Amino acid sequence: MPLRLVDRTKPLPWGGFFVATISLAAALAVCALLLTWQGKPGLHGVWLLVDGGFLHGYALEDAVRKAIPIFLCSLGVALCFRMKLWNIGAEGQFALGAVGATAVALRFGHWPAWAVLPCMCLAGAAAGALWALGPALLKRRLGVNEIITTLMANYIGVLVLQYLVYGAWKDPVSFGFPMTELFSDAAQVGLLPGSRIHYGLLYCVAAGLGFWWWISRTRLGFELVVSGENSRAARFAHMPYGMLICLAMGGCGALAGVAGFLEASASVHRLQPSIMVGYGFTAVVVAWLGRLRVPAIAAFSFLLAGFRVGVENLQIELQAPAAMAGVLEGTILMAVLSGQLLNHRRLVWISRRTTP
Amino acid sequence: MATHIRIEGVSKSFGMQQANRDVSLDIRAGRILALLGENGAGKSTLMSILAGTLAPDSGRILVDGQPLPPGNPAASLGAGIGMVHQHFLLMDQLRVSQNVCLGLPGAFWLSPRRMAALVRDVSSRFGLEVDPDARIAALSMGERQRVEILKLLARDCNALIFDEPTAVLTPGEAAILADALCGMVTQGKAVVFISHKLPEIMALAARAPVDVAVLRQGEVVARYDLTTDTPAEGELIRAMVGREVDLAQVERLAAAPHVLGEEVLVCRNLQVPGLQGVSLGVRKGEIVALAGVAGNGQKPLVEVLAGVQPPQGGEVRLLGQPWHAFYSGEEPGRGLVVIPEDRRGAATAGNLDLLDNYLLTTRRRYTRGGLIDRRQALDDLRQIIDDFNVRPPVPTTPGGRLSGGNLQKLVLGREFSREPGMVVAEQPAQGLDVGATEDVWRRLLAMRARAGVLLVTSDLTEALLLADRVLVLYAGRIMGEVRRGISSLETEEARGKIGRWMAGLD
Amino acid sequence: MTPDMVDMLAMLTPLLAAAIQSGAPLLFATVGEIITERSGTLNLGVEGMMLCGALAAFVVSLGTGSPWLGALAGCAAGALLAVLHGLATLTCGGNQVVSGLALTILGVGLADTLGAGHIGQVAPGFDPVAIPVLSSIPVLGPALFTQDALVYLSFGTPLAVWVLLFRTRWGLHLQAAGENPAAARAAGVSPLRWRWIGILAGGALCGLGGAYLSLSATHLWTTNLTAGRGWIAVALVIFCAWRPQRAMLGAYLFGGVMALQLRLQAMGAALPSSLLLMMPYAMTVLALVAFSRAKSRAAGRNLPPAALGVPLAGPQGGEGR
Amino acid sequence: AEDMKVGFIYVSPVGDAGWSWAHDQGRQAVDAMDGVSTSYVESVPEGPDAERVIAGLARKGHSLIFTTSFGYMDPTLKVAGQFPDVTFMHCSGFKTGPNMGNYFGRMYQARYLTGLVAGKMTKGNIIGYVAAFPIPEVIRGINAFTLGVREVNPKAEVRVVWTKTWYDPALEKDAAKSLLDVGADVIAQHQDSPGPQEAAMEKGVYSIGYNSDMSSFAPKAHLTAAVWNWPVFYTEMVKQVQNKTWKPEALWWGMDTGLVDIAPMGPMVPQDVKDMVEAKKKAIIDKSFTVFAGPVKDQKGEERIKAGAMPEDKELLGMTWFVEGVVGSTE
Ligand SMILES: Nc1ncnc2c1ncn2[C@@H]1O[C@H](COP(=O)(O)OP(=O)(O)OP(=O)(O)O)[C@@H](O)[C@H]1O
Ligand SMILES: Nc1ncnc2c1ncn2[C@@H]1O[C@H](COP(=O)(O)OP(=O)(O)OP(=O)(O)O)[C@@H](O)[C@H]1O
Ligand SMILES: [Mg+2]
Ligand SMILES: [Mg+2]
Repeated sequence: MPLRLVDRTKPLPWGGFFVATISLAAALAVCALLLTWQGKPGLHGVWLLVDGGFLHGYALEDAVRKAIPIFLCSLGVALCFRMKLWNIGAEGQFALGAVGATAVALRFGHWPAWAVLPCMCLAGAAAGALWALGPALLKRRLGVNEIITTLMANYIGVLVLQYLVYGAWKDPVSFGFPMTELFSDAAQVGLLPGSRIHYGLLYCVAAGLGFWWWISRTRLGFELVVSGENSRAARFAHMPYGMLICLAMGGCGALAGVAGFLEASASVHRLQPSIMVGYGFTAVVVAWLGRLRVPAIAAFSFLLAGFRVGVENLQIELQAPAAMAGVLEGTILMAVLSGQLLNHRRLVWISRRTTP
Repeated sequence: MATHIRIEGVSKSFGMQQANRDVSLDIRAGRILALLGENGAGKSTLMSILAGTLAPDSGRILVDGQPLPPGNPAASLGAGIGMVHQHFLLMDQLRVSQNVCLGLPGAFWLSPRRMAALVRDVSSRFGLEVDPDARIAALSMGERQRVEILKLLARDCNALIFDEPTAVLTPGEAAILADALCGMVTQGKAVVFISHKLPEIMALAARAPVDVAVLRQGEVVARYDLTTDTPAEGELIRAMVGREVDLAQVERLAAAPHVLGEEVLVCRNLQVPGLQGVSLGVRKGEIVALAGVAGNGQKPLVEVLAGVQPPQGGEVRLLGQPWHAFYSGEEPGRGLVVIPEDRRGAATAGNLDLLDNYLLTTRRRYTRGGLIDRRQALDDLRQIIDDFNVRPPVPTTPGGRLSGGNLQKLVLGREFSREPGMVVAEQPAQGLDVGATEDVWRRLLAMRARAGVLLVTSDLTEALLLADRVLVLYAGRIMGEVRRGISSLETEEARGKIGRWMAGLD
Repeated sequence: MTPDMVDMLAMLTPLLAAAIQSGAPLLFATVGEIITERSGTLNLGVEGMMLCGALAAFVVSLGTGSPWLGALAGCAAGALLAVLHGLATLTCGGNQVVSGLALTILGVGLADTLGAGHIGQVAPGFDPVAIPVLSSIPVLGPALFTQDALVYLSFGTPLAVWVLLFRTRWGLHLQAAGENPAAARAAGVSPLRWRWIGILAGGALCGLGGAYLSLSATHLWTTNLTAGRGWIAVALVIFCAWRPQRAMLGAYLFGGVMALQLRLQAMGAALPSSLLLMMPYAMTVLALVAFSRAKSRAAGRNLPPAALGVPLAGPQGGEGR
Repeated sequence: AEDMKVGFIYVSPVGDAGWSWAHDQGRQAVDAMDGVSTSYVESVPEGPDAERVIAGLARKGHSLIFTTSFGYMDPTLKVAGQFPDVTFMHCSGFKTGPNMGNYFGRMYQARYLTGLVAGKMTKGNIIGYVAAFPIPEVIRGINAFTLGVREVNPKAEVRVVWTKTWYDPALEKDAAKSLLDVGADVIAQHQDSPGPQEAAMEKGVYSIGYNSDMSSFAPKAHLTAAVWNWPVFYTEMVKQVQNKTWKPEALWWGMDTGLVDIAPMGPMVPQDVKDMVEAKKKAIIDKSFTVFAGPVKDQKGEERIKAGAMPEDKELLGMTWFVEGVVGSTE
């Protein structure tokens, strides 16, 4: 075959953006075909998807709201992956973060907002961090693989949350339904003036900038990156490897915990079992797709959130089954992922006789 | 069957880097082809093309007149061409027998017993003993190399390529290898032998027909037939590196009088797994060589000294401080630098650029209030790149792209810039070409003015050339010591004594 | 024997049987993922492959009336989905983690979309067959040898895979692709081909695990029939340290504790159900910790394949390390 | 004129043959009405996503929206505030607003009747009950069922296993098997899958279904089932909105409306049992019998509903304790 893939000497400038756009277009085309095959108008479906996710003020607001927890969890996961720690436990850490924040909200809800909200945020972050520290310590002390511990901690975390909302924290006036009482006004994170987006967006901005600054400017951040790239070299350079494991995992837990706090306080205004909708795994996807870089993570969080919102439009208008959402999302992910190939390679026409 | 391999006009480039440029060579049965050239000359690339693990951009290879399909290792193996790669290609977690049997044609079912029997059979035929049931990870470098050779012998390869096989071997092991090579040649096999050590090649030439080809910047710049030509060593070196390299000067430097200062390293009865009570001392101003076959406790010793692993018994004082005090506090390990054997694994990170690799151990110097001052670091790095002639001189190059020699230069520059009082250098010249080796040796000697140097090496020549004292490590124990001046280090007697100690004989 | 002990023994047999049954789908999937990971590829799409396998098995069994054809279709569906993973990671060099997770999302979505019409139907499945003589061994017999065909297959699979991996040339080639692809290449073994084989074989076994759910465990198809079992399988691969024979231990431990907590509830244990439900997950971690302690004694074992997750260098790619 | 657009949101896929499936039967009946068209969104998690979807339906011109899971209560209330011209109906909750009502069915009445059947059919006096989550709706059903069982068979006990999932056929089947292992010979369920039915049939004992007639899954085991019949309710509501007679009320429809019922009893149920159950059903419909009429004791033997007292709906809605005869914990 005269067509061959050849490594590029340097990656395309703007290539990531370019390639992502092309792959996205390709993925949407595949989606249109799938819809047509399901007996629905394909192109119109894709239009509905984009329209419902990105092309209205309320759609954009919804997408941003949905992107906030995804972004925070992804950032945390990216922190771990920077250190080659396979933390897939953002889900459980998110749950515990929500639990921690709720504990404060239920106990100190009568405090003024300026007092209770920071405490909730801290409690959420601390609870999430603690939940992540278990696997971190097991790894550090006993070398237990963190994939398995964080995965199992997800299930246990969800059950802890259930235990509380089905038991001690059940709202006395909810007729026994598993939910805590509504948070007091002070314990609810408010909306940005003139919009339906809550202040969580500012948390994201702060977290994103902080992450970038910490990784690229501070010594500890540098040590974390090096430890991830080559742990043996890090040890020879006297980097605090064990401490960094705990720091990365704890940092991830804290970020996921803050996401849990925001979701409970700003979106649901209470704790209930359905607060988790798989943000943990989404975070892993987003972190890797964004190659662990903050702007890309933000972009992919927003994109994925927008598509999730848009899919609902598709459902309402076309009565497409909910499972189609998974098909669309999976296709988009696969296409964007495979498209990154073109970032590093190019297709060339090779004839045997000439040398390049 | 006499094989005749012809390399015809082979070119190969990696991106901008032209590794081979229109190379033509003949490899004949019953002869050794010695391939010389400085680091990055393209020796490994050329041989990988022959072995089929790389495909050439142009040109072809003829085996007995038949063109070999390019980039097809199976075809190369089928044509009887096998290669012992510079970086061993072994499955570390599997057993010797499994490594040897990988890819061997034969029965579908593999029983461990039969595989082991096969390995035993081949290894006894060629006098290369290895435990077939051992896992590679547990083997020394020399044993691993034997496994690599067994892999080829088990396939009855007619052309065997050895890419810097002696870089990791002790003199004794190297001698065994030389015997094996000569044996193979007399059995009618063709051998390609890549080395930076000219004496080895000369020694081989005395026992077997040897051709020499010198590569420089991807091109063949000189050829000799050592059965008829007798080029001077200096001529070969000039062909390789394009300049004079005078080792005698290094020798003079080493012998020059120098004053000794305080003790910078003291080990008394040091105990860790792999070491059985090692006692040694190094003073400022001297180079102490710790000679020994790799795998006799060097790794744990270096790890203890580097602060990677705590001592479990005995006493270690570094720069006057006990180990635990030295490796704790604000700046652990200040004043001691380690140049580990494993450049890529322990001294650098391949995906990070040169600047970050530079910061790896010097980061504390550029830290203000927890933040790293990268601008200042970049200036200093440029200076070092200049001083040590690191190629390419681009701070944004990923460390992994550098050749071994250039990487080592970066590491040396980085570590020496830390103004150490104590240097632990493990195999600092391993795999480096003559020019680079001389450079490293000079810099180590220059270091004596400021620091004490512990040179951990398995290269006896290096030890005898540079060191004031040579200690021999065997099975985790110090076997004995030879001093410069008292009994002249250069004598055959000292060599013999050290060689015996290295083999565990008294 | 006191009546109590008779009671306990009487509980033991069904408990064992339940452990084996709920362990069986995990066992197939775990062994499948072991093959894939041994060949050097991480495939987190187990859940998706299982679900697609379950649907294909159900539909084919329903259509043809033959559960065996169904099981075969389950394998094919799992392998078919795995092809996508191969294309994304091997052909396009994409990140294995993203691709695997995308595969889960896609597989679950596909199966639920395509299977919507089959909910509420009952397909012919595998029914228990007692093996003469063996099934009359006290306590163990009824638990081990009064099972259905897929369960018997699940006994054999880890053993067969063990033999294939460790006693055949193919196994060595596959392991080489996962341990050191450059070494495999130099030895004339194509790591690309064996990684493909690893991915496909793994996918097929995951599909079979799904088929167990729709043909043996139940004879139904419903949305999300796998309910997270794929993830447990991914965890069990690490738990059993990439050894097929230990997969039995992991799968039966997990299945057994799950069955045990249900029985504790049924016997009226006065513990909150949340706590009981945590048991299987907590036990897995505890067992792993116990193993790790033993491991630190026999250092250097229980390591993942050295090149797991490491992408193959392209056809041009250099010597490798 | 334009069709009236009616929207539904479901917590699980409509194909699940369970709760959402039952509601979707109702939606289809509405869709068949003249001048009415419907749309639905399935698998909507209860929380912020729900709010968005409900608002989306309202924005797209749906004038009547049914939200069919408890967790949609607050989102529905919130969106109802934003869209005062749209009518909202929330299922299984307790909040109302000017344009929002709530509704539910007295499924416990049907549960009681199935309990009568189970109590008559058990031989070992142990009845298994596979249940999803310990929420009042489920607990109430278990209690009513147990009251029915003990009415005809005071020696029988009902053992409960929680699965903490609405939908995991294999796990539910395992849960049923665990109950069979401790001697249960009738299996009832508050789960959406027929997994427990299969377990009962394989063991050769009896089962009682839920949501819809599950006899096709276990023809030899299936005694009867407590079933939902949503079309009657949804068509009525649409008519009320069309006629502008709709009021924001809390509706709790019972057997008299046909919203809840039991499936036809299987051939293995003796005629006298069938007759007895039919008689009780009539009594419930004509309100001469009330399921939770006192005295009702809890597991500890404490009298929770005083003798002669009629339970209030509020008490029933918030029921978190088990009646005497249930073995298990509500935690
Ligand atoms: N995989 C690769 N990708 C990019 N460049 C490469 C690769 N392999 C080799 N090179 C470059 O090709 C040139 C020749 O390398 P090669 O390994 O053949 O040198 P060598 O003669 O074997 O050197 P040494 O004596 O250090 O082993 C070097 O400049 C090297 O950096
Ligand atoms: N000398 C040998 N050569 C080749 N294969 C072997 C040899 N010895 C053992 N094996 C096989 O290789 C496989 C992997 O060996 P390993 O020791 O890693 O696992 P294992 O012994 O099966 O594990 P476990 O510790 O659970 O018993 C084993 O199945 C073993 O039978
Ligand atoms: Mg080389
Ligand atoms: Mg109509």
